[in-house]
Amino acid sequence: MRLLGYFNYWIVVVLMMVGFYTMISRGNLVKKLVGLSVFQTSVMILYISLGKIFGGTAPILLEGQEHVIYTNPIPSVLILTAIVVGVATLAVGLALVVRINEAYGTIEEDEIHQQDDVM
Amino acid sequence: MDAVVDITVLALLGVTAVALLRIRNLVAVVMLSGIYSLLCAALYTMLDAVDVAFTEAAVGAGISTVLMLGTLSLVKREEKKPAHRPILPLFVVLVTGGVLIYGTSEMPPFGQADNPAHLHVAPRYVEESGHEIGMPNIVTSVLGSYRGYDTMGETTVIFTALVGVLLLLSTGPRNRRPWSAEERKADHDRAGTDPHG
Amino acid sequence: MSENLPVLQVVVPLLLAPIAALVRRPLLSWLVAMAAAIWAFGASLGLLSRVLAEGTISYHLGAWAPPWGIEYRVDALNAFVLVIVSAIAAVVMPYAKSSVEREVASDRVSLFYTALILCMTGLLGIAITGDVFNVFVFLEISSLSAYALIALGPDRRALTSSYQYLIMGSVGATFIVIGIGLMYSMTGTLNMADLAQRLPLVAGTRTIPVAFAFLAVGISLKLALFPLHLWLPNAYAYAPSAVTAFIASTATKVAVYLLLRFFFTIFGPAFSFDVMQLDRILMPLALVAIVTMSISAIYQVNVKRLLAYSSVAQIGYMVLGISLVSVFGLAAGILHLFNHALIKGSLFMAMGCVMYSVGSVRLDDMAGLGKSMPFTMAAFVLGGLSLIGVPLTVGFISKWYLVQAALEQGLWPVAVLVLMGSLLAVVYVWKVVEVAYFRTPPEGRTVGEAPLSLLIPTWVLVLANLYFGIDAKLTAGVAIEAARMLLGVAS
Amino acid sequence: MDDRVILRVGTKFLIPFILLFALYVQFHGDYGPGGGFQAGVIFAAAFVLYALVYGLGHAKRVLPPLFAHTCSALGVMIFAGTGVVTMLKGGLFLDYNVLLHDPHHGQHWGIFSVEFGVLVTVFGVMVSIFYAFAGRRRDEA
Repeated sequence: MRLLGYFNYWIVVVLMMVGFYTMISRGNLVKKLVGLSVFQTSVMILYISLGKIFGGTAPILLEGQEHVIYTNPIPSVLILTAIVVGVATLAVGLALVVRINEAYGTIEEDEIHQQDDVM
Repeated sequence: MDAVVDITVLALLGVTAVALLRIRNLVAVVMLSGIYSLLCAALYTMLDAVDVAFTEAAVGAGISTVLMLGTLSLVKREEKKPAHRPILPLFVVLVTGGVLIYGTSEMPPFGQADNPAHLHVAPRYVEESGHEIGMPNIVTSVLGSYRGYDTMGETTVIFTALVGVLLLLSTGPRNRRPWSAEERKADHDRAGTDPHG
Repeated sequence: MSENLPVLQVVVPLLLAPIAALVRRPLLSWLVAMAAAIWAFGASLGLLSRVLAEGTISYHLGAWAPPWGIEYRVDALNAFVLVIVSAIAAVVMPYAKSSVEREVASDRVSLFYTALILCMTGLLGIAITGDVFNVFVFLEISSLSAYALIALGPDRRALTSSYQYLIMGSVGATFIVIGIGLMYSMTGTLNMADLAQRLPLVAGTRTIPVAFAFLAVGISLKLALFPLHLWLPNAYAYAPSAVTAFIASTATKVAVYLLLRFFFTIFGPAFSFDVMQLDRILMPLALVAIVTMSISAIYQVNVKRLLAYSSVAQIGYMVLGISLVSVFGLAAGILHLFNHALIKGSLFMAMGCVMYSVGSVRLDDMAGLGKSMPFTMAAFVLGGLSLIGVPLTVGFISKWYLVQAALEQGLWPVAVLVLMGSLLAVVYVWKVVEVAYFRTPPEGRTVGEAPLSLLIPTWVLVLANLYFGIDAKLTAGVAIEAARMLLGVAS
Repeated sequence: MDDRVILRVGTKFLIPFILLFALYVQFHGDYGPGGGFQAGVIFAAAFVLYALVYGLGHAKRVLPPLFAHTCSALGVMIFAGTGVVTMLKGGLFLDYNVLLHDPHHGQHWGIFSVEFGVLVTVFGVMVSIFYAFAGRRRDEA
């Protein structure tokens, strides 16, 4: 069980890094944003994993029952906020992509640089 | 049983993430990112974070996908083939990932009830929110009251996102060309119209 | 009501932002923005005087005692940062009116002010809070509004630089979130004061140093510490003038504040510098930044870009002061937060005047401006002298403290490099001065002086450069008090 | 458009249920998962569906962009305004206990009020952002 516990964290780290790599290695502006959202989502999995308690139940109080183990509510609360922040960033990023496409006719980073260098 | 499902979902997440990286058709990429969010929502449910699962499904799989598809309807849908193997990003990612794995290797093990995170602030919410707030859903109590100020910040963040999007997209396209003093002046003189209009 | 002053500092502008959007008239939105800036300035002065008189203020949001609820905690350091941010806002807002009319489409002006208020609100929120996750939330408010504001620049490159900033800024924010999560996993708390007490107990694990590293990288991205500064030059160069003036003087300053808060208050100097030896990384990076970025500045042909590179170098000075980990060094860093905000604020505002009248800030287009725009260029010259660090300006005060702090530890090569940075600053400021005063303008060009609505705010900052350069008692006093508090030295 | 009768009728049939579900999510947030944010997203989804099926023009007539913009600003003001009310009643910011005589009721109404603010903002923002993206034409590029 102990190994499984760490296995969970490691997979999450790998997921985070795939997202991060997509973000910094690709030149397509939409793909970068997809990478960012995978990166952020994976960080959220890490948080939620922190809150889990084996044998626990969702943090909704059950009436009349004592000695119930509830999963930690704090990571959930933080991640609810983080999800909203993530989609907010994504919306602004995509709006920028639309405008860049209108101004340059492309969303590939190298082609944009070429156009700016010519001038 | 839980462990099997957990590993399966994590494995599927891994496959999706790698597919996301490799596929160059952006519509497929966007769909995959929607699937990624749905898988995450499933994982959150298993980790007892039902509120988060609900939100992730609505936002990650719903809103984000709609926004990305909306963008793709305006731009080219095929990613260019990467010109060269990016060495630096690979290095950065390997170092970052290595450091993180090093860091998590002494983290409190997954799912144990006596982890420090479960012993300090959270117990108060679990034990007291029932009579301090009087609502069964602890997440709602914390979100609305104990950490209500964060939620106000969150509401402001989405409002800010709207302001940003409207600033960028509200009127017709402008500054197609690099801007120069003469052009700008000419624009400005033209019947006093706005230089960007 | 006065007990609520800490929260009103942030909430009043936060409430005025949607109002500025709702009124939908450029003039009314501007008035609302003015009200927000002036309120924030007044409130921050009130907080600073109260902190200096009564000591640290703690405000419990929702009346929940920390660490269960979110706490606002104001001490000498962040009260000073609040004053910096809101003072710059109070000078930039009146300046923005004419500048924005010229540079931003009229149907966007109303939302422009909304975003500017939100950006200020976010920065104030970061500075005042005592909760690490709350930092992240307000960081995103300020960042998202900054991305949008930068993208409004008249050149299309504003869009790409904003995108680049968004990507790097989001990586920085995500790194900060990872760091916060790791700290939370080991301590169970998010309150800064509580973290400071609990972290030493678990500092021996591998997790805490990793959390430390992620926070360090994340914050360095936000503060554009060399070599993570790549987003900054373009973002400053292509943003609308008023936006550059505001963001250049506040955003990186607040990031420096975060660095101080995390590594001194939360982790504690013993862990950050004895165990993690952060100073051994920060000092070389700061010195490299000072030298290489000053040299890069010399080669720029766009003056806003030149000043942006100079900003990266100046961030080097602040970080250098911090990396000395002494009362004098820290005080120099904190003092330079304030002083550099004045310096860059006045220089970028002078460039905004040039933009207004000439429509360009390229070096070639500035020939002969010394004659045709005498007040603007005089402001630039005085700001430039302050940037170099000539006596009787604030720049001198910062460098004086910094050199003293370096010599105090026997680090004379560091002192030499600081002075070399000043020499390089002479070169790039002279480049602009030479073109403006000694090159003849192209024939037939008529350029008028900028209107008073731009010149007065610019000169207010220029005069502040001189005033606080002559009488540094107030600023240096606060900076030394803050430095003592951070190091835990009794005053 | 005629070949999409099923879609159009189906949508008309679905939308009331979506709106109802959104209200359920909003009010049931105290007991189960859900709350203002999720409800706002679902509310917005109903209008997005309407716009997708009946066209943007129709949708904008039912729900003018200006109304959506106003909503998004009002929600923030409702949230922060709740805090201002608690301060006027002599408490600290967002201290719901002072709202009513009984702290329980105060907390209840306080949370209800801020969740309503969240709902209004999220609804307004999501619809407005959708309009902003959907209103952009490819040929403008």
